[in-house]
Amino acid sequence: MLVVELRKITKVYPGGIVANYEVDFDLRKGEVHALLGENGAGKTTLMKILSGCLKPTSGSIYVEGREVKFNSPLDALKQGIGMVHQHFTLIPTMTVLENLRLGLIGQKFNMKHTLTEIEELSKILGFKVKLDSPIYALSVGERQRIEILRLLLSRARILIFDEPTSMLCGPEIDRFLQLLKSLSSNGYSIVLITHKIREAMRISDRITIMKMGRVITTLRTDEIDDESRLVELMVGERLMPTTTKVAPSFNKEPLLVVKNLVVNDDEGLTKVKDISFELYRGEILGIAGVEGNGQKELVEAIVGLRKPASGIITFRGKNDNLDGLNYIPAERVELGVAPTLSVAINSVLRSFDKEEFKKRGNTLNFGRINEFAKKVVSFMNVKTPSLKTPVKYLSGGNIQKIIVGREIITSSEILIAEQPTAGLDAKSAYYVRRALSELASKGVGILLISSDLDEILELSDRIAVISDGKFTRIFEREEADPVLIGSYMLAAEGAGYNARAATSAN
Amino acid sequence: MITAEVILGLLYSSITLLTPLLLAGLAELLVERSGILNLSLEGTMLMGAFVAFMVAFYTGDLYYATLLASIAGAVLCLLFAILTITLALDQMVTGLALNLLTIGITSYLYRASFGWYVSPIPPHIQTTLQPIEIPVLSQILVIGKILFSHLPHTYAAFVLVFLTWWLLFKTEKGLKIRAIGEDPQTADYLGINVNLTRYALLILEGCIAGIAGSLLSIGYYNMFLDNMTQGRGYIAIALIILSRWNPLLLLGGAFLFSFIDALQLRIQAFNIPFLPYQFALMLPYLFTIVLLFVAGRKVKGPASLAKPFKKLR
Amino acid sequence: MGKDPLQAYYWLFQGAFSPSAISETFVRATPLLLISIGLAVVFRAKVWNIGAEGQFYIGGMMTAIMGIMFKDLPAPLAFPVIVLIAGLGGAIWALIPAILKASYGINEVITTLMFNYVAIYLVSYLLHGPFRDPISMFPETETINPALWAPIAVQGTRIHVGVLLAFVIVVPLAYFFLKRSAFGLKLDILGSSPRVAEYANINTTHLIIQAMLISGFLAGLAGGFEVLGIQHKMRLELSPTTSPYGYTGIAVALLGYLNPLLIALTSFFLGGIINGSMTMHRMAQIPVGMAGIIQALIIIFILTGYFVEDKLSKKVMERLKL
Amino acid sequence: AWYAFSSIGVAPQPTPVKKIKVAVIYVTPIEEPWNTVMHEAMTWAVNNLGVEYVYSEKVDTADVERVIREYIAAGYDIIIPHSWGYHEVTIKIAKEFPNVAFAQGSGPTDLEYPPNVVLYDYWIQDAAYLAGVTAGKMTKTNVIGVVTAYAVPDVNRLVNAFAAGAKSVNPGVNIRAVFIESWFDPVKGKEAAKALIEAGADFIYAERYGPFEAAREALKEGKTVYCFGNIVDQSGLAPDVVLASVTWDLKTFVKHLIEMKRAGKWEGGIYNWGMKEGWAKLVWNPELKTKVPPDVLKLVEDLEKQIIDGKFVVPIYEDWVPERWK
Ligand SMILES: Nc1ncnc2c1ncn2[C@@H]1O[C@H](COP(=O)(O)OP(=O)(O)OP(=O)(O)O)[C@@H](O)[C@H]1O
Ligand SMILES: Nc1ncnc2c1ncn2[C@@H]1O[C@H](COP(=O)(O)OP(=O)(O)OP(=O)(O)O)[C@@H](O)[C@H]1O
Ligand SMILES: [Mg+2]
Ligand SMILES: [Mg+2]
Repeated sequence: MLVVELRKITKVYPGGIVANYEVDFDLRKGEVHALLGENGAGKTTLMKILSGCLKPTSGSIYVEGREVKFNSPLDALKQGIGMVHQHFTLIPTMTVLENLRLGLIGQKFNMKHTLTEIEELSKILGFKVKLDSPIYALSVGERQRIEILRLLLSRARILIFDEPTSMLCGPEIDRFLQLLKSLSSNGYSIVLITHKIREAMRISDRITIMKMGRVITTLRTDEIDDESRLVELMVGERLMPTTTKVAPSFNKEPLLVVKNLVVNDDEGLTKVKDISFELYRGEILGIAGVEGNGQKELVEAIVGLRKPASGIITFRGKNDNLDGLNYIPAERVELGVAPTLSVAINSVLRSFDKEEFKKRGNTLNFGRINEFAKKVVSFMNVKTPSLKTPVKYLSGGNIQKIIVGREIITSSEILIAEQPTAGLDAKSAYYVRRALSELASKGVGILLISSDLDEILELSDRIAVISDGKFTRIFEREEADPVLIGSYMLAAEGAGYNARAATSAN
Repeated sequence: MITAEVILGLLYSSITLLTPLLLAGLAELLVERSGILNLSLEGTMLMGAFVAFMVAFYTGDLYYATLLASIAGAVLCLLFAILTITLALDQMVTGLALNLLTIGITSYLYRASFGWYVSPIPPHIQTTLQPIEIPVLSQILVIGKILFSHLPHTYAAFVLVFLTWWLLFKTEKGLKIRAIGEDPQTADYLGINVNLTRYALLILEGCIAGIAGSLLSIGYYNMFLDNMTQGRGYIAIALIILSRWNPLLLLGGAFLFSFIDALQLRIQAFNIPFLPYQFALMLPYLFTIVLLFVAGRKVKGPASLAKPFKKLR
Repeated sequence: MGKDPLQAYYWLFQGAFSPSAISETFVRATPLLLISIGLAVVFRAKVWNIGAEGQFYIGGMMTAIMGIMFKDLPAPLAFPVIVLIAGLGGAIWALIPAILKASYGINEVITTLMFNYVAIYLVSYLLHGPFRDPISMFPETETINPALWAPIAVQGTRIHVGVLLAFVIVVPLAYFFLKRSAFGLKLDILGSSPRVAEYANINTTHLIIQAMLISGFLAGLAGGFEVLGIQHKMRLELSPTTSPYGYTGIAVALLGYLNPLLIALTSFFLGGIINGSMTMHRMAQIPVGMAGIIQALIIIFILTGYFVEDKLSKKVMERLKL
Repeated sequence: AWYAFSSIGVAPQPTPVKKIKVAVIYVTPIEEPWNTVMHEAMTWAVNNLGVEYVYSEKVDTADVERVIREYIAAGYDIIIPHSWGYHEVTIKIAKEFPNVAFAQGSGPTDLEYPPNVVLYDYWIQDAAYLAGVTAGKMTKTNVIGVVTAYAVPDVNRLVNAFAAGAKSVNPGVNIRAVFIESWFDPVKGKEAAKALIEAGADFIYAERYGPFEAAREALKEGKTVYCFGNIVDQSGLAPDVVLASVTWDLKTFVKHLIEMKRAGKWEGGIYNWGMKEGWAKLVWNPELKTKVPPDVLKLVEDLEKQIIDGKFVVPIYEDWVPERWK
């Protein structure tokens, strides 16, 4: 039975970008329907239309056979349609309970009833909620669960997830996918936007592929026997099955030395608890771990965005010379780009002050800047109307490409790469991985922080597992094994959260 | 020399000076919590002062005057809402422009009505709003007079402090308002009508600020003079920042500011040896900065304050 | 009040842009221009300096003090020094809020606003006390030695070198500085987000302070030229009472989209409107309140114009691309 | 003059006498008493002397040059820049246009004014002195106050004369002045007066609006505080507390100016008129005059006579030095 049908949906954004063109899409009751496509293909746009966040320029929406018109997300919710956006719609300064309540707007509210319902639902979902803690104190995984809880509370039966797993790590992804399975078997119908083909194969009943605003095809998952055919459909070419990592050629020359590092977060909680390691020339050191175990603070301390509580960080023996340190941050819109500025400027965001982009009299050399930006755009195949376009008008994936491209092309000795491929389509992710290993072969030391264990296993020479602010173990490439790493990751799972909850309760 | 009576007068005077600031400040606080910065608060108060005076002058009815001041304030804020919400014009510029507009309109209409006025004495009303002595309570020694013998507006302002606090932090409406102020896009996704809420709050602000202004021309004094609000609207806005957008703290901030203001008048009146009087006049302003330095570091307002929100549809 | 409206508009235009009025429009526009360009610098970084009024007053006061102190120095030497000190006065007045903001995160809107009041009382004290004109006893400084006045640039008008400096040198310089220099870019990045600025290796503390100093400097300079070029002494009413330069400058800066060229245009236009609306009041004997109404309406019209233009261009683009 | 005939209705044909055109420039709105007095006199002149009168308000000192030039270009005969601070421009332009008549409202007396400039000022300290005598005599608390805006010379002249008057009859009296630094903030003025009342003042010279309402409130609580109005007779504003007003009347002066211009004999120079010329008066509030003890009334009347006869000269201080009245 079709619960939802989209017919000939066209969406033209103000400014003229045609994000969807005569798109047909349908969803069956109880199915998991994966939506795949390149960055900027129009997936998010289509789902925002279905959830009432955007109005289509033309086309119609049918819910259980009846045509509907949504003037607001609330209208869609009344039809049982709800969406978890990739950029969460939780208010960071408010508590979990307040955020949950915001999801119940327009419905009769009874505190006692809601509390019991929350308890029941969290049992089904298999996690405990701390109603009084503010959202900013939660990890990404926890936030996502709150979003889901809120959707279920508000009685949505059709759930849309926009790239839910891009920031989750292996075990968390497993748990999330299981949750989807059980929801769908309980009668929920689910749309899952993802760039991870393996994930789509594993969980979905059907797969729709979009490209340049149109639907290419919709397939039954069980009829697909070759994943690479999906990729081909999506990007129009076959990619090499794996990247070719050049044999490690490093000679144990430490570029970055971290000794007894202790770092606190904004609330004063100790998030990095005595970490020491060395990063050698030409190696990729992967850091695996559940998000929220101190990776963020560790990286921020290394790149100089946060003052460590104690410990020493040295670069090639010097204390504060950050020249030659490149950094791809996980928070891309929040930290990686100046959204209102152009693609060109964002391509030199961290290097415009260097000699090469200056003319006499300390003025900017826009010729050189544009040249460089062109390089970034063509290297990463960024889809942008022009170099002058403000980056906020690009799709999330394309923003990510600018950041990654910029940090890879700018010469450096050390690269800190946080979630470098999150949100990138398969082809782009492939290029980024290849570029990273090429960089390492040229002698750059790379610190790779990723929630994607496959990526870490594929690229790293050594793998450090971080849990509750400590390195629980550093594996050599040969001894690394996903299951083993997973167990080290979860060694202290919860400890971090509990500590956080304890102080936020104070 | 400094007797109990003097201290009593000081406190009483503080509460008097505080009332218009507090009323206007509370209304603006709600609006700012929803992410709108309305600098035309100053003009709204002035409009309230003007309309109240004109109505009182021609009808002699102070309650009618208060009502119309309130409506006039609401109309002005509605205009602000149309310009900044529907047309999404810059809030700061619109606010400043509307202030210029009200100074102009009030002075123009005043002249248009009284231009022929032959007596050298400016037009004035015979009776002003009278304090209400709360029976029994106002008889309590010392405190009674300070606390329980004021204009009804003062009591209303104090009640409003708690009402505002309760509304913001204890009700669903308040939750919505705060959500809008933090992130209107998210609020919109959650089905909150961002623009409608902001319109409603602005109109409410207009009503209250209009009354706050009317206090100046028909409560504390009996005439209207050009630009007689003298920057009180701006001060109220500064006090909101000082109080971290919290109504309870606003009460404290507004009281301290008014207290220092009342104090500096007394430093002059009592011939208390002090620096030249200009330094006494600076006190409330300097004090605000010091207070901010001590208590207000890294104060973050509603995240979307003064940012235009254009709904993408 | 029953006056011929056409007549009123005639005077509005006459007083603003007729050949005989245009020099006065330039004179009026100059302080607005200097102040709003300074504000554009900080506003680009989303640092809200509301304190230009106070900085303007302090600049004016410093000028008068220096004018009295240096009255016997040769003008070619003293004049540039005084102008510089006027700017520095404004900059110093901006420094405290700047440090409070940059180093302690204290909201600059309150501090700068409060500092306006403090500045004006301080000036009042100085004019009533140590720097009162010893002859007239009026709270204003003595008239500055005419040798030190800003030289008149266009004979028969009040256009002094400050006007030229503002329109011919400061505007292109500011344009260049904001749009072409690394500093201007840093401001834009900081304005985009303070965290992104940190990530872009920008020392935000220094940047905020520098921007505030520039902003204060230009406001102080405006005060200096108002004293040296127009008033020739410091007095309590350095800024027009109906449309104080420091506050009107905020509107001008924002109306000019923080772009020096547009700001020059806006200052000129608004300067004309301020003058013209007063002429209208005078010549058509319309109550002076109408002048304020006209100024406000013009500002709102300009704003709405942007809105309409925005909508129109979007519509057109949609058509073209579909 | 033809208007005399027209008033009795027998004017044959209005003689084509060119109407005298007067332009007055005010620095603040005409509601401010300093301006009101001139505006009132000019309105009176329009109705009684047949002149044409236009005015500008809120003209900042920096703009007055442009305004005067506009009026000259429009053919005005008499230009009255009615504010301190305008004098420099007046001198400059008067030199350029010797045929235009100027009357400059206040300015330093030691400057050289061109012959076509009349300099007049707010010389009403005589009346303020008499108010001070009254207060000094009648005060029971020995504290008297002043609520005022800014310490500027023409204001200081009044405040000091008031203080001198009080001290002359009561050396032990305390003088308290509160400056509110605003021309138009009656609410603050009222609070200032309340502070004075708390400090014990039972007589307040209300240089600004504000004290009357404070005094009325005190009256309700059984405290009698009398106020003196300023510039115009303000007893109508608060008949129960305004004892008298220190007034200024410009009608005779305006009439004199018009007549000079009509006669073609404009004589510049300093016009420091005072009580003698009838432009400064202490005007009692008839409803409260009875409260003044006869001996005080007598003393005041005697002094007034002496002043008019030139036998007594009220001291003039143009600066504000609180210690002077310790
Ligand atoms: N608000 C907007 N205004 C203008 N253009 C937009 C807007 N949102 C999206 N677009 C454009 O519409 C196109 C489709 O964007 P959309 O976000 O739907 O892509 P997507 O498939 O979700 O991509 P990604 O995988 O990168 O998230 C892109 O070219 C994007 O730049
Ligand atoms: N107000 C806006 N104006 C213009 N463009 C916008 C606006 N809001 C969002 N966008 C752009 O439109 C795109 C779609 O919006 P959205 O925030 O849903 O991205 P997304 O697809 O979820 O992001 P992501 O990767 O990170 O996939 C984003 O890439 C964003 O850059
Ligand atoms: Mg997307
Ligand atoms: Mg995406």
